[in-house]
Amino acid sequence: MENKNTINDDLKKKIIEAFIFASKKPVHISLLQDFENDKNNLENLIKELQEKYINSGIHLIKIDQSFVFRTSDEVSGLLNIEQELTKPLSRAASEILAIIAYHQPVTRSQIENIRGVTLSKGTIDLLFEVGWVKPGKRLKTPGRPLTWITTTSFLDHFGLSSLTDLPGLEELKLSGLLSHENILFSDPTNDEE
Amino acid sequence: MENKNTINDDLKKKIIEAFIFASKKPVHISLLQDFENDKNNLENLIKELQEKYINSGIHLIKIDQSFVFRTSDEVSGLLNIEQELTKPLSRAASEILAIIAYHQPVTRSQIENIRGVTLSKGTIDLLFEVGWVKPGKRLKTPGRPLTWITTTSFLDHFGLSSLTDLPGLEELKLSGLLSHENILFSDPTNDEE
Amino acid sequence: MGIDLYKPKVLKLSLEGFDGPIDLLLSLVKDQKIDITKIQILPLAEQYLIFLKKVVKEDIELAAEYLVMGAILTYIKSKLLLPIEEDEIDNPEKLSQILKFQILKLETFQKLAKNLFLRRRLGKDFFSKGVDEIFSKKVKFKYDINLYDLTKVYSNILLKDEKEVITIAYSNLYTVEKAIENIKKNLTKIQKWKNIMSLIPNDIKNYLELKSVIASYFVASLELSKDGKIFIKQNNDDKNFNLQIIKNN
Repeated sequence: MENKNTINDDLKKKIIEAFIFASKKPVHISLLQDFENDKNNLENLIKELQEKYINSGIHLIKIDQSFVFRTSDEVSGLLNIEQELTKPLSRAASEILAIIAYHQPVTRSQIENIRGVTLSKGTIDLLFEVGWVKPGKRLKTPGRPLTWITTTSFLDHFGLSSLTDLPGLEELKLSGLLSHENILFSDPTNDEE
Repeated sequence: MENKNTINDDLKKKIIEAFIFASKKPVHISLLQDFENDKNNLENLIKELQEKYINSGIHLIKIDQSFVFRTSDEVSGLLNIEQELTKPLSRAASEILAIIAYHQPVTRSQIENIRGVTLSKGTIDLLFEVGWVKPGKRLKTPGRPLTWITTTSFLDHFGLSSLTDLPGLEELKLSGLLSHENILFSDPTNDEE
Repeated sequence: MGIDLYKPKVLKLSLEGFDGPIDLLLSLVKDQKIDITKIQILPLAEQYLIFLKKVVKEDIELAAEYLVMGAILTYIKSKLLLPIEEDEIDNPEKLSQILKFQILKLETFQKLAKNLFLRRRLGKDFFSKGVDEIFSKKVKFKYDINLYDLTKVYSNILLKDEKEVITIAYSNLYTVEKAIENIKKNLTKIQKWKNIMSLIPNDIKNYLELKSVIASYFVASLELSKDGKIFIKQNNDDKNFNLQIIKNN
């Protein structure tokens, strides 16, 4: 910070606030000295910031020598509703979801044929639990196997207004997703894109 | 929220504040309706929250129908931090992004017509992967071609609160340059409206 | 054949910097520093065609789009130079208007793209919260998969499924065998020393093919002379590699 002496306390406070907000980890006080090297004043500014947040849903709390914003206890108790956390979907589950999306209605054994591996138990169950797939009609073939189809919540999650909005095969090809780049020699007279 | 009617506005505001604050990504207003189902009051509470942060290092900003905290312009330049930024886009990719942004919904071949050149494979794909564009509705013309539109994350990344904030959009509309007519390379077999 | 093989490649032009014919036209306009709304089509067409001619000599991998534009501009040029006929279907004025419109449109989008990336950007000029925070003990996992991932996964399944096919693209090269055959066929006609270039077919379509023809004829002539069918001589005084052959009687 070149001109930190010309920066007034009010601005310093804002900088410290934004810095703690944007940090991935609790911010050690030594890092904040970059913005205010007078330690007493720095502690004052932080105290003022903490006071500013006293009546908020979030608090600026001190852990050891570091500072971090946390949901206030008052609110986190009430927010103890289900919180959604994201975690990646396993590869197998994504593949099965994609196959159901593109091939629906599709039976378990059809999915196995496409993937060339047996489905482990629970993978479709997981997708069902998440609410992205549901059982469709049974096929009128021997054994009357159950088919799987996608749900409205599947469309919602992927921001699709209807199933026809899924990119089609041609479009996958054009977008470059679906291509083997295996051409050994290309004919220069050929105007391939 | 079971007892939301017994919770006063002050507490609701704190809950909403904490909920939005906890998320790195914009929170859609529909998620906040869990805490206040009266939409007018919800909007009021959010407005009050926004005002609360006006003189802070962080601002509560609205992007389309979503809300998120971001460091304020006043201090952002003074923080000396760099978060992960996507790789720089090629000239072609950034042009295509601009075309999608200003022309949306727009089909692949409309983009090709504007640029007078075939899109190389993978260019839209790249923008899709970064999360700045996504497929929109299909056109109701023969072939039902897929259109492309921009995402909330596109608006967020470029500090836009809505598509109407795109600089020069009005002038562009008035100039007639957004017309898909009068295209030299237009191919009668493709998806012109 | 209008292609001069022996000319050293002094002029190196490339279309790499250009993103299609309209982009090329646009930069020709910009080079002239003229107001983009006052483009004169005729001089612009001439410049484009000159440029294209130079590039075609150097770069045979020229994309079709550039040639199509070349054809359109040639058409406009010829029409503009002739008196305008009544009831012209493809009115050259109309075509030029459309062309100008497209150049202007591309320029506009290039500017918009540039301005877009000059804006304040998240992660560089302003920042998000450093981390997502967990405040609840009851956590419902939301699976993080977007449409891109889904289509990517699906494409991979399809690709895995497809038998890996290696395509060897058709190449239009001239074989030595064919050259030998052709020279033999012509041998009865050869009474005195003949330049090898005069024997090559005259329907060669492009530079690459021409190069392969010459190479094959050269090898073929060595082959034939080894077999005692022909004599070869090279005139040293000639700067050009002037190979001559005569029938061995």
